[in-house]
Amino acid sequence: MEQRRVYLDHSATTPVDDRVLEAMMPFFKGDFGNPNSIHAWGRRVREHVNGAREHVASLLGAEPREIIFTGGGSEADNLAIKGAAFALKARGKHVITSAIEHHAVLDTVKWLGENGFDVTILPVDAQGMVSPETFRNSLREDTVFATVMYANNEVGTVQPIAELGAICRERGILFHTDAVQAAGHIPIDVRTLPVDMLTLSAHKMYGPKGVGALYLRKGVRIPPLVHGGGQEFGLRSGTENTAGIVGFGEAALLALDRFENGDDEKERFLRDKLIDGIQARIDAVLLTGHRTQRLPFHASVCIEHIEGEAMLLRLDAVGIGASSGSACTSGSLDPSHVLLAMGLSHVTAHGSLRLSLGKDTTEADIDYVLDALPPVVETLRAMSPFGRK
Amino acid sequence: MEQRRVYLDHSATTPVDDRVLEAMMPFFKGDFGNPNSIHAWGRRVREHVNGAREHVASLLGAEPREIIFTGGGSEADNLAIKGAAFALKARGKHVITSAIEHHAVLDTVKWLGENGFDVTILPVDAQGMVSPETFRNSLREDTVFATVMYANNEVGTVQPIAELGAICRERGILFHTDAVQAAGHIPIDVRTLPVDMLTLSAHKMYGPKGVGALYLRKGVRIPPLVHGGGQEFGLRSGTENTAGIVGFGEAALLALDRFENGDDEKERFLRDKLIDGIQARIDAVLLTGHRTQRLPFHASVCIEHIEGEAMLLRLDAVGIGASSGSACTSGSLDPSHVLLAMGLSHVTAHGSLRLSLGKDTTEADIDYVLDALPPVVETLRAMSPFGRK
Amino acid sequence: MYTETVRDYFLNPRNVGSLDHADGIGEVGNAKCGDVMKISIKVEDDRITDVRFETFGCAAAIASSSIATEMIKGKTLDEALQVTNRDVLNALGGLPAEKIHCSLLAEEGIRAAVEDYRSRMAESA
Amino acid sequence: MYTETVRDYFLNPRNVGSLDHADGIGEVGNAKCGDVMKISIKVEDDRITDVRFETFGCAAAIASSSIATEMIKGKTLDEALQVTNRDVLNALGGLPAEKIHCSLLAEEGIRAAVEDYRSRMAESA
Ligand SMILES: Cc1ncc(COP(=O)(O)O)c(C=O)c1O
Ligand SMILES: Cc1ncc(COP(=O)(O)O)c(C=O)c1O
Repeated sequence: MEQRRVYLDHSATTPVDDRVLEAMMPFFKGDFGNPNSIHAWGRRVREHVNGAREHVASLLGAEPREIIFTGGGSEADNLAIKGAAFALKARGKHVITSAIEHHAVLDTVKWLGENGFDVTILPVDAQGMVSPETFRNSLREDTVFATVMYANNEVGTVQPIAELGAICRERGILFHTDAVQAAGHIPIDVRTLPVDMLTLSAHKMYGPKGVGALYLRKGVRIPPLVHGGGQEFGLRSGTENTAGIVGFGEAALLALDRFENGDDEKERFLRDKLIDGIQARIDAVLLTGHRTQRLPFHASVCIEHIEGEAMLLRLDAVGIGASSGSACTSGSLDPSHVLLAMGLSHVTAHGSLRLSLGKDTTEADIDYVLDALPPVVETLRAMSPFGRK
Repeated sequence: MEQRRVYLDHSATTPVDDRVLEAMMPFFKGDFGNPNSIHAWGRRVREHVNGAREHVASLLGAEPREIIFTGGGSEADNLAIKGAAFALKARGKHVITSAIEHHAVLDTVKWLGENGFDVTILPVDAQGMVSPETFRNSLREDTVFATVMYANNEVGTVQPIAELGAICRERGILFHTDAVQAAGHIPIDVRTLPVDMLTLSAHKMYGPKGVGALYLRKGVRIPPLVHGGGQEFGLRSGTENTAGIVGFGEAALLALDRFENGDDEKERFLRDKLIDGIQARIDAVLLTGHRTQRLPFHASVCIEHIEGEAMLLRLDAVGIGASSGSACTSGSLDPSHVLLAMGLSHVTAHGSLRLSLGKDTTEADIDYVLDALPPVVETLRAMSPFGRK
Repeated sequence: MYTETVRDYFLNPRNVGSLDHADGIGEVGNAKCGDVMKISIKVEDDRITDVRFETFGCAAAIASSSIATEMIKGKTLDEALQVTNRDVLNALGGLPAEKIHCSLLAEEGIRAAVEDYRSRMAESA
Repeated sequence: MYTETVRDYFLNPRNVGSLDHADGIGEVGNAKCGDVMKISIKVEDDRITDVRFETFGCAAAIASSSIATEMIKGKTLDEALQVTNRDVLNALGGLPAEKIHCSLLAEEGIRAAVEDYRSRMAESA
């Protein structure tokens, strides 16, 4: 078997698309101006920042004025959550989130919990789904804010955001969703989706790292996280990351193109081939996350009797990049809070493996992984005291 | 007179140096991995992020562990100030800053003032200097934190940070300085400088926009501004802006080279030629900021009887990029708080002009500006009801 | 940020200066706020026959002042008083939101000059 | 993150497996925490003549286990008991801070196997 290099960790980060990089290049040297400057160097750049805002808005069906560029997805999550809490604390102190949020949401909500708020963390079912019924039952008189992610980074499950948002709207509760994994990968339209705030991150959709955005619905008022010069409509001060923002804009346009071309269907086909292939070739494998309500590029499993990091490093040795929610990959003692929240045992969760495809993943890549993975599993199971011999 | 393009707004932002951009390029596409990933794509990048941390540390004589990368200078200021306040609020509620801080500091401190803290905003003298004596006299039993900028962005004045820091150390007060304008332009060594925290921003020293850093002295503990995945020693969560960080590291090395070559002396010479030339050729001109205790690349004046924005746009029309603290450049009603704090009248302050040189500014550039500025001033004065005819 | 018309009237302002023996002079604005406009008019048979301006202010203030002088030259005083800041804005092809007040300055300047002329007439009558 | 030695012992682990008719077996660690090591030894004349391991765990755990088996093979039981996690760490050329505990697992595994052997001897005595 010829060695390939197959990167299947697009949930962690994506390469910058050629056309995105090309769009960014002028803004480092030639058009390096500060968009806040009124001379030619600044004015030229301001136009491109405005253009990028339109492009990112168009990805969501939003108005440009509703897009706040930030220094990444985590910062946008923090801005949304701390901003909402600060804006609404006089009205009530109860906030709701789910047990499977990314740490940028979960830890921020927990921080609210340490600072005067009452926090409800909703459970999920075995597929990692938040139930609208459970959500509704958790609402209180003093609930002011809720945040539930659009799609999970570890298990790929896509949540019923439209339903959750509708419940919030009915009850006058501000609703945020972390769409970092979903944006650019599944169509999102805020004209029909009842969310007040939505987080994006460029580097998860073939844009650069270090730039994100918060969609903030017109009329929703929150205070900034970063005070200062008043950039981004006063909501995110600091000289704009012009190259990054322009790159994000281009990435948004390219994502729209991919939707138009039906590229997500191709991705979904390869994802299914991968999931089905793994289940056919390896025994004692558990799909994690929902089988169909999942990100089109996302495959995740738990492989019994072996540990995730060991799998990753052996896959790495044959040129495959993947990730795991095993404790050993994070240096913590517990495996991923997401897998545990779905009711998996610690032992099973330690065997987690995430393979996230990209727009340039080929069928040959998938075939290669389907050939390479079984011997890795076999070798490790042979070393394991739990492996059946 | 042949038209040139002369950018003299390096205090607003600088172009990315060729070598910086070259250092950054691999991290968009080839080495695009997430440094937190354990596969080859991630590990390679982690090494370079570590290297960049060493480089930025070396610019300040700091340990790599003391450098926290952020999404810009404003964010680092917010992290330092809100972090300090949060960490120390149980010990005391009095914080001190100066009247001429950048908004990223001033507005953040004012925000503390609206949220349970007592704030003292120190006055400055006519040169924009904070007096150590006044500083000392403002200290109270419950003073826990002070922040005074290293060098001012509008008038270039360099503050007596060593003295202010020594006073703080004596009294057990946490001390932060915003060195965004100074870092990479005048040598700073935290091994001898008594500061606990210090802010930098890459794009003010020929690095990219959207990446900054907070120097946080070993042993000083503050909570994060952005919660989440725990990157940057738990102090700034979010996938690292790897290209930006690597570029920042390279920019730090290049700044060290420039110190070694004595490039700041060349800059100082041109700056003085510019200041002296303006004063010789135009009457009713006032130098703003200290004549000698000022940034080597920074010239700023107020030109009586005319308004700053009008000057900027006429300079722009002849190819010169400059800035002004005039109210009309910011869309606000008052001219720069810095100029007013220095005791300038509103009318004089409206005529402010900042010319900030760069490492590639030539003597021919300065000559061009010295030729181009007087007719601009003359034309505008001829239109002004205050101009002497 | 500025239209081509604004740039043109700012870089090549028409009717700059002050008239010797003006029949009416209006001075409006506040130096503290960054803009002052002084406008002087010559009036014959209730009609503005000549006009000049001097402005301390930003590009928008200068362009507004200049275009306003053109708009009232040759008009009767009553017609001149009909010129509003909207008209000035339209003539300039618009101004950024934070600069709209500059067009108001021009409207006020015209009004002040006409009033000055009329009060002088009243006095001398 | 891992040294070349760690990578080598992880990718080409020595002494994998379990001994039929082992004289002593140690099983340490906790599957819940993500690492379990099982080590079996053959003992002749108070000396470890053969040793095998099975490990459920990360690369560091597997490499630590494997190198530890090499370090005790041929040693007397008392000598084997002298092997500490420091020795394992040194032999591996170090481990990342958060993986140090894996070397401790190896030390504990050896101790458990030797103790198992000795308690069997005591019983049969
Ligand atoms: C003194 C000072 N502090 C802070 C900042 C903010 O830095 P950034 O624009 O990178 O957020 C700037 C520049 O804008 C500055 O000049
Ligand atoms: C679901 C989710 N939310 C938030 C983030 C944080 O985004 P960033 O790394 O851009 O800060 C990530 C990725 O790291 C994510 O997968």
